[in-house]
Amino acid sequence: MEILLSITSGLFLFIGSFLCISGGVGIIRFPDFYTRMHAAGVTDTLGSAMILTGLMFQSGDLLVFAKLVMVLLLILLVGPTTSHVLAKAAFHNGLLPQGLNTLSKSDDKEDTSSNT
Amino acid sequence: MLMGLFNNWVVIVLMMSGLYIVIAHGNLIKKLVGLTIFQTSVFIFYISMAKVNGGSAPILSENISLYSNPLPHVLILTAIVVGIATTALGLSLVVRLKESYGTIEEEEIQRQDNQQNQALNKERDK
Amino acid sequence: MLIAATLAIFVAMLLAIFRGIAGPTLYDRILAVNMFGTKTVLLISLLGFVMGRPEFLDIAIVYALINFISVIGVLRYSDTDQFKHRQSNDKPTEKEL
Amino acid sequence: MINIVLLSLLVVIAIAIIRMKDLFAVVMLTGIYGLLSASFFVAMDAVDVAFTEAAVGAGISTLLMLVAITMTGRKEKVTRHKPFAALFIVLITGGLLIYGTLDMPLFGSADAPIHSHVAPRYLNDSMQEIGIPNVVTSVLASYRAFDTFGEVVVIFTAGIGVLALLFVPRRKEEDEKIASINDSMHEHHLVIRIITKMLIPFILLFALYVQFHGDYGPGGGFQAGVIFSSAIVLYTMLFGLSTARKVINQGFIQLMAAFGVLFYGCVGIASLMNGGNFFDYNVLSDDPVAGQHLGILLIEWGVGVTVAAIMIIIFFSFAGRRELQQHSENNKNRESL
Amino acid sequence: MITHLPILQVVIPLMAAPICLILKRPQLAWIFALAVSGLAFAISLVLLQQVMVSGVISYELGGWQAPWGIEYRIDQLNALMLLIISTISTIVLFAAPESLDKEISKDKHTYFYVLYLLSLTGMLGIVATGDAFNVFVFLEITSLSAYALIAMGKKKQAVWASFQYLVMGTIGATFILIGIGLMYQMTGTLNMQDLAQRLPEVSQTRTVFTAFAFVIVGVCLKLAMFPLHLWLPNAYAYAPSIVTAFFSATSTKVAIYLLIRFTFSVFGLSFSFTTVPLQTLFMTLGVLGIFVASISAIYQHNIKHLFAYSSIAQIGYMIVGFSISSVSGLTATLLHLFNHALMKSAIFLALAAVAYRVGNVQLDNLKGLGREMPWTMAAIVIGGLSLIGVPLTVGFVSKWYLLTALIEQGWWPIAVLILLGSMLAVIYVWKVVEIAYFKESSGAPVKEAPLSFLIPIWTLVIANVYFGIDTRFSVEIAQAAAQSLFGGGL
Repeated sequence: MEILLSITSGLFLFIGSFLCISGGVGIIRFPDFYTRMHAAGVTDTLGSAMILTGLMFQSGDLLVFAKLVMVLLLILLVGPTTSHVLAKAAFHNGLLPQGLNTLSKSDDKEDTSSNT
Repeated sequence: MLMGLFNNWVVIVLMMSGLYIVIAHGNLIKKLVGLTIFQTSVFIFYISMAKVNGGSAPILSENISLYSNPLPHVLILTAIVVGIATTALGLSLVVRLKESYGTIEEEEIQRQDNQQNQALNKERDK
Repeated sequence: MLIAATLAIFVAMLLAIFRGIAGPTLYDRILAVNMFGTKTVLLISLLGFVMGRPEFLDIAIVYALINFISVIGVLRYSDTDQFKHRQSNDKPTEKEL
Repeated sequence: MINIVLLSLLVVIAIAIIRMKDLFAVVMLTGIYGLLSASFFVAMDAVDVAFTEAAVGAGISTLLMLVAITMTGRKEKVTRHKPFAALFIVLITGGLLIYGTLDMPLFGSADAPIHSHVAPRYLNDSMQEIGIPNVVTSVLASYRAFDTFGEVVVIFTAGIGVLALLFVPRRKEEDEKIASINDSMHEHHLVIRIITKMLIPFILLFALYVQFHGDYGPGGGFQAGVIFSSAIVLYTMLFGLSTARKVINQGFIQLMAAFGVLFYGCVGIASLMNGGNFFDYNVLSDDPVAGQHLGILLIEWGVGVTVAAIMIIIFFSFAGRRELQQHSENNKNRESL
Repeated sequence: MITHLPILQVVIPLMAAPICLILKRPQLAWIFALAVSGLAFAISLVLLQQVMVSGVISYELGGWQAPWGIEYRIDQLNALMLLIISTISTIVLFAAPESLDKEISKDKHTYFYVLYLLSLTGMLGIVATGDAFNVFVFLEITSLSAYALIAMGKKKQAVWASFQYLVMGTIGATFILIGIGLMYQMTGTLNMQDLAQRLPEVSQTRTVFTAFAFVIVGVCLKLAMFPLHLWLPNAYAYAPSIVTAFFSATSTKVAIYLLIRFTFSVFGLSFSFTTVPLQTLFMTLGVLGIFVASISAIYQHNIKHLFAYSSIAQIGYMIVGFSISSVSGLTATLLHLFNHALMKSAIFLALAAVAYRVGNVQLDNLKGLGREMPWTMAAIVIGGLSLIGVPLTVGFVSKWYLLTALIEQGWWPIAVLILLGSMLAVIYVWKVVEIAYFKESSGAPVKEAPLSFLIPIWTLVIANVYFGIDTRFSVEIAQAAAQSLFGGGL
């Protein structure tokens, strides 16, 4: 039983770590904000969930387990929300995906001129 | 020996980069950031001296015998509060400065003050 | 395995810091900070287990909360006129000076 | 090992902060700096400190800096004066410090003077004398209760100072006018409003948990106060300052801040009345340990109330000043049109 | 209750601050603050009397024994400092409402009184405590309230001066924090007396040397000692007049107290003056400070600036006395501490009266004031004479003691330099006198200051003259304090 638990936990931790690193690579390598946001947002939530689940197998104590569940719930609630708000705010404030840059240039100019 | 002191040296580098920002940068917000870094590094210094190898957090528990020193923790709790208090007050000063001088660059503020003084002096000479 | 996961988190943190430093837009930085915050939550949880005292998960909860609040704060206060329609590497407009 | 990694990350960030000109990025990095140092504190077993640093360094102070830069502008001027003089001073100070480290006890060695003189008593006897497992709390709230009192007064001073500098009394009608132009970015952010509404009760509850659990785990009045105030701050950010002011008005919150300090002090006065020294909790009850429990519980409440009130005051002052600025700017724009 | 006086001394003004905030009405807050400050004054008198009779008083906070808990420890030096601070605070507060009416908007008066009480608390706390870290905490209470108080001045330069002070002050405080940390690391204790016992064992280590350097530099930043004085003139000149009067008499004095406490009591005489070449360094800086500051004072157009520079010069005298490191030298420093508090608060209060009537304190606007405000200007003149060190004023007494202490050690050249420095004081004081009495008034005539100014000003002036003639009280305490510092630590 012990072994089974630790193996499962290790597996979860491994997947979580992998996801975290791949998210990190994604946030560096991807070309523009929205793609990076995609990399970070997805892996963050799933990676955290995996690692926390992995830890749950090792918790042993009910209180610790409960706290881990709480952290997990928080991350599941907050992570996607922030990603959503971030993307929305970026889009509203005139940041466009890479392919649309040419279009945004002219838009930008008009906007700033009307602003000042 | 080297490893035992390495921690302290890194902390000193951190402190000094904070101090450098305070002295060398003219932007007032940046100065405050520098102060924050300086103070935080001092906290790190205190906390790292409290650590005992193999020790555990100073919350008593039955199956643990070696704890880290709790006293620096207490001191730093107080110091953190002092830090945030200073930052808040400093920021409100910066906001007021921006309102009255229209800038938060040290040099420009100084220049405006000097100009005003010169104007006063000229008046006096007349 | 715990150690390996901790190391993985460190690597991810480092990459997030790079993105935070490199920018280029405001939102990249916010993203980096957010990701960094999540990684810190994980790091704290892991450290608790590595050091054998997992009951300190309260700190991780605080981190998650604070992280959320500061990201909201950043978004709320980056939404002013002077930040709009401009990427962070542009030259400052006259208005700002 | 972990500490070395964390420290080198800190150095990277410190250097990046020196080089950066975009204040927004600098503030973001400062937030990361706070988070990282808090992780370092966890690795150094200082869980209470980590708790506080996370809430303060990464949360409140970053937020305040952000509000400030929205009022003061975002770019640092490129001119950097007297870098050599600064470098000179820094090198001398740093050199002196490094010179001073040479005779220091090595990192982590258990036979350093600080582990053998005053501290052992806290670790060995606090259980009998005070009876709570978190030694940091017992030192903070009983052995060195006066320092903590000073700490509360420091934060109180800062709050009053910020008020004295930024507070602008407003009339009702003016207030409504300003509120109407209150930027309504989050009008259309339905998702975040709902999530926040779900989270706020949880945060408040968690603050209470931290307040009471401080005796047994990391936490205590200060942390609880900060967390409590952060819930209010969150509410203010999403629903506007004037809405929040309706819930918590200025007079009330000032009263609470003053009340917390007085409450803390009154615990000391009570021990004077009962024949002990100031902050001697042993005399508060027939049983010394029960007296200590009571004393610590009460003063933690004093701390929590003051800290929460002052943090809210500080945030409100900044946000209020900002609204006022926007209001006058809008007026100016209207006139120029 | 009598045994609890040391803590009541600090806690009463502390608790009064939030009560002031609750009272809300400025008038009430003022009366309350005044009453509390008077109470603190009474307590400090009783404490001084107790200390002079029965020696050191120790008070254990929380009932915990000294190195584990925080200890309040009152000896002659502390008692003297407590008396100076609470006296000046009470007298200055008398004139506050009128002065504030002109300088600060009405709705901030309550905050002013709260902050004033807090800074009073901070100073009393620094002085009364016997715990090194507690010093840092109370230092920050004083500093934070000082930043806010200074920034309340009506000119925009006040905010800038306050910011500069904040940066310097925070660096100073953090240096002190580093120093305390290093000391703690070598000894494992924070209690000053315990430190004094345990430091000699490790005094040869480089760490203790560094700790000493950091504490001293940090204190000197707060002290505005000569090369680190740049924040002071503007802070004093642009702060509200009441604040200037209070701080000029107390805040640098508290820093001097810290300097004396750390060098003499904590690190010990032999370490401070034999291991470290503190004597030569401080002697040089002190004399240089006297000259540089006095000469800058001569060139000022704002009288508050002028007297602020004079304060830096006077700090120079105290530093010289301190660096002699003999009983008589220290007596001179302590005497000057006491006397300078009397004269500077009198002068700055008189300037507050001038600002109340004239609106500003530019030198040019003083023309003819000698006839229009005779009592106020007479106070400035007597204060000025005291600064120079004319016989029958307190300034003479402390300079006399300083010179005898120097000559005792055979340091003639320094004594001559100090006399020369006093000559410079003649020049800048004369500048004020000349304009006030020998120039025709240009603007509309102004009335004499109201009684609420004149009473506190003249109380101080009379004290100036009284202690210049009857030196028994001040000299006795100063000597007792100096001797206790030399007679084996705390």
